[in-house]
Amino acid sequence: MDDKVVIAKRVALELRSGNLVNLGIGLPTTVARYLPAGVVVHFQSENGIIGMQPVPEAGLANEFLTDAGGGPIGAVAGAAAFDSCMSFGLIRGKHLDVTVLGGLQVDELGQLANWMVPGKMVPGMGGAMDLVSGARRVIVAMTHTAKGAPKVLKRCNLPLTSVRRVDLLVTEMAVIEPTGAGLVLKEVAPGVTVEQVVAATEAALIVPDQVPVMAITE
Amino acid sequence: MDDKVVIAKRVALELRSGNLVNLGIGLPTTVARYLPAGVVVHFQSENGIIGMQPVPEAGLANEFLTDAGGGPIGAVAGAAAFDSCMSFGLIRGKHLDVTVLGGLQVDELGQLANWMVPGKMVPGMGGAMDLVSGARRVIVAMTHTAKGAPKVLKRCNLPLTSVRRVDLLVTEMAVIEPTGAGLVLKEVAPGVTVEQVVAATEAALIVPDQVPVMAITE
Amino acid sequence: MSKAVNVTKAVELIPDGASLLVGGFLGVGSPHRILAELVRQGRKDLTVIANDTARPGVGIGLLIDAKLVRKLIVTHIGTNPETQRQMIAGETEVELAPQGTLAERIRAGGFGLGGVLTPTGVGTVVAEGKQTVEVDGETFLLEKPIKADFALIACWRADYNGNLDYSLTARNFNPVMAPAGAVVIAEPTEIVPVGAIAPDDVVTPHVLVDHIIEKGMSNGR
Amino acid sequence: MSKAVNVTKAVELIPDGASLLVGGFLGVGSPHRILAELVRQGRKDLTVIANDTARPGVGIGLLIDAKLVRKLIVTHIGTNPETQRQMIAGETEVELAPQGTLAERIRAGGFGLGGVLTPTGVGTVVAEGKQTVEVDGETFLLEKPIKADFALIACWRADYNGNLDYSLTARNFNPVMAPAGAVVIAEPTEIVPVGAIAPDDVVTPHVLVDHIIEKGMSNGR
Repeated sequence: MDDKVVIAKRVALELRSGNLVNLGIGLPTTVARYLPAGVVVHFQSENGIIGMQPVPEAGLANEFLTDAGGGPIGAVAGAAAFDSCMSFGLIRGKHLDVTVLGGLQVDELGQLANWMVPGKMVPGMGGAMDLVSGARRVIVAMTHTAKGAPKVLKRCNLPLTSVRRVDLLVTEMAVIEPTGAGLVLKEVAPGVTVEQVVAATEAALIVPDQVPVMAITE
Repeated sequence: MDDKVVIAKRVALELRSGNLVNLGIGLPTTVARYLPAGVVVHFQSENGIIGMQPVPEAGLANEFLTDAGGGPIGAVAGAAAFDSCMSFGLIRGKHLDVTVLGGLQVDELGQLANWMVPGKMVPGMGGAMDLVSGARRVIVAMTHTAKGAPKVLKRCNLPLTSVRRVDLLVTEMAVIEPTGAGLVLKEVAPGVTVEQVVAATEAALIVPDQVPVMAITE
Repeated sequence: MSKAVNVTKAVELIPDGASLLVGGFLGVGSPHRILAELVRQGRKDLTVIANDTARPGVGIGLLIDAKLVRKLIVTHIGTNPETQRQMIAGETEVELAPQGTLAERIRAGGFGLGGVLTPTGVGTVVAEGKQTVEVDGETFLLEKPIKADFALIACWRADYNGNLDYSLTARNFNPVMAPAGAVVIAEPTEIVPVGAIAPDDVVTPHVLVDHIIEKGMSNGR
Repeated sequence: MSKAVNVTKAVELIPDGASLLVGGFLGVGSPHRILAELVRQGRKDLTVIANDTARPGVGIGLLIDAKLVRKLIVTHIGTNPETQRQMIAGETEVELAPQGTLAERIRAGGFGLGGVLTPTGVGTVVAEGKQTVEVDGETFLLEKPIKADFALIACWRADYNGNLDYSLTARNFNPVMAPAGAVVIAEPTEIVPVGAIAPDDVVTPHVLVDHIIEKGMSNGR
C-alpha cells in the first residue's frame, strides 16, 4: 500500500458520524475516500461551505462552488454556505470537531510546524493557524521522514503553526499521541516494527508494552 | 402648533436624500411624517431592517416585521433584513448618517443623558449608547424644559449616554448646536424670543447677532 | 438523523439554575412554546441573557411573571414594569448592557474571541469596573464574551438536520446566539425536508443546532 | 437612483497608491472585470488586502503580473509563484495573516470595533510586535482593524440600489469587506430590479455600496 494511502486510511478511522470535519489541501483531502461504511460526517471547506462532497455530482459543478484549493466540488442536500467570518467563527469557536492537516514537523511538546521554511518556502498560513488553535481535535497527517530525515523532532526548528498541542499524529509508520508526558506510540503500521519507528524518530517516544498494528485493510 | 410637532418638523429639515436614518421610539419616530417633499431617506430599525415604513401598507403587515418598539411596520421594495450584529455594526461603524433620539438632559459639553434616572426610572440603554457613540450625526429631539425645569444644563446630573458631543439639539423653543466653544443658539421657534430661550436654559448659550426663526410651516 | 423533538422533552433537558440565551426582540422572534413550557415545568433560578423581557404575559415576560429568573443580562426593561419592580425590590439581579455590545459579546463567546473592543460606553457608568484598551491612541472598552448552557432560539424554517433561516425582524439575536449555546434548541415556525433550504439561504448551519421543536405553530402564540 | 456605472468609469475613481480590499478566494468570487480594468488603466503603488493572490493570469494574480502592487496583506501566496518571487526579491512587501484573523480584522474595521482579540497566533511569529491582552487568565493577541480606500467585491445579484447577495463559496470575504471600504464597488453577475432580492436574501445592504458595475458577465472571465 502506498504510504499516503496508509496515512489516509488510518486517519479515516478517527472520524465519527456527525462530526464536522475540515480536511487540509493535499494528503488530508484524500481521507474522505476512505471513510468506513456507515460513517457520515460533514465536511467543511474554510472558503465557506459545510456539506462539500469531494467529487462533484453531475449538475452540481459550478464556478462558484469550489474547495479551499480552488478545485470544483459538489454539495450535499442540506449544505450551508457562509462568509469567511462565519467559517472561522466555527473553527475558532470550537464548533469544528476534527481538522486533519499536513505537517512539516511535530515535536515532543506535540507542537506542529507546517506553514513555512524561512528563506525557502513561504506560502503563508492560510487557515492553518486558526484550524490548529481552534479545532476540538487536531490530527496531523504526514510522512514520518523527509528524504530520510526525521520530521518528529525534540523541538520544531521551523516556525510553529500554534503553541497548542495537537491531538494525534498519523504517519505511514505509526500513530503517535502527544500527551502532557510526551509522545506516546499508540500503533505501528502493518509490517513496521517499534524499533523501526524509534529509529526514524528524533523525539523521545513513550513505548507501551503492547503496541497494536493499525486496523487498516487493503 | 403642538410643541412636539414643532420639534418633529424642524428635525425633518435636517434629513437629506439618501441618508440612512434611525429614529428613536416616541417623538423621534414622528419625524418621518414631516419629511419635505422629494426627500427620500432610508430608515433603519435597529432590531434588524433597513427600509422600514412607519405605517404598514395593506398586505405587508406581519408578526415578524416590527419596529424597535415592537409595533407593526411595512417594508419598502429593496428593504434589507439582518441580525443584531449587522444592525449595530452599521451603527458603530459609522454607516448610519443620522440618529434622532429623545433626551432627558443635554449639557454645555454637548453630552446627552437619556437612559436612566437612578432610583426612579431604569429602562436600560437599549441601542441608545451605540447610536450616540456611532452615528455620523446625532440629533437630540426633546422638550426644552420638564415641568418648568431646564433640561439644557451646565452639566448633566443624570448618567451620560455617551461622552461624545452630539451634533444638534432641537426643542420646541430653539435649535442649538453644541460646539467645542459651547452651545450656539442657531434658531428660535416661531413666536419665541431669544430672551425666552435664554431664560429657559441653565447652560450658557452663545447667541449670535442674528438668530433666524425655524423655517417650518403649519 | 432528525433533530426534531417535542417541546416537553426538549425543556426537560434544561436544569434548574441553567444559563439561557434567549432570542427575540420584544417577543418578536422569541421561542414562545419553549418559554411557555419552561413555565409549565417550573424551571427556576435561571440566568437569562436576552435583548429585553418583552411585556408581562409575553415572551420572556412569562419567565419574569413566574419569578423563574435569578439574573438577567439585557439591554432594556422599560417595556416590562414587573421586571423593573423585581429589580428595584432586589428579587432579580439585572445587568444592563448596550445592545450592540451585547450582540458582539455573544458573538465573541460563540466564535472563540477573547472579548470585544468597543467605543460604546467609554466614560459612562457602563465602563465602571471594566478594563480599557488603547489602540492607536483611541480608547476602547473591553467587554467580555458571553456563553451559556443553552441557546433557545426561534426561526422561520428549519430542516430536520437543523439548518435554520429567519424571517425579517424576527431574525435579530437568534443567529448570533446559536454559536454561543453549549446546547442549542431551535423553535421553527415550520420544519422542511433536508435540502429544501438552499445553501445560500441557510443562516445558521445545522452543526450549531442540537434540537428542533416539532409541530411549530406560527409564533407559538 | 441607480448606482450602476461602467467598469472604466468605476476604475477611474481609484487613484495610484490606493488601498484596496479585494474579495475572492483563489479567484472565486473576485471582481474579475474590475481587476482587468485596473491593469488596463495601469493603476500602480497599490496596497491590496485579500485572502490570496490566486495564480498568475487569474484574479489578483493579474495585478501581481503587472507589478502594480506595492504592499500585500494576505493569508496565502503558495498558489502564485510570481508573488513569492516578488516578495523574496523585495519588489513587493508581503504581510501574512491567519485567515480567520484577517477576516475579523476587516470586519472590525467596518463595524467600528477597536480590534480583535484572538487566540490564533499566540506564541508564534505572528505575535511578534503585537500587544497581548489577558482576559480571565487567557492570553489573546490584539489584532488591529483594517479599513481601505476601496472595497472591490464580487457578488451574484445586485439590485440597482446596491443590495447584494452571493452564491455559494464565491461569498467568502466579499460581504465582510463591504463595510470596511470607504468607497465600495461591487461587480455583480447580474443586476436585478429593486425589490427582486427579498429582504431576507440581502446579505450586503445597499447603504454599504457606492457603485455597481454594469453588464455583469458570468465571473467576468
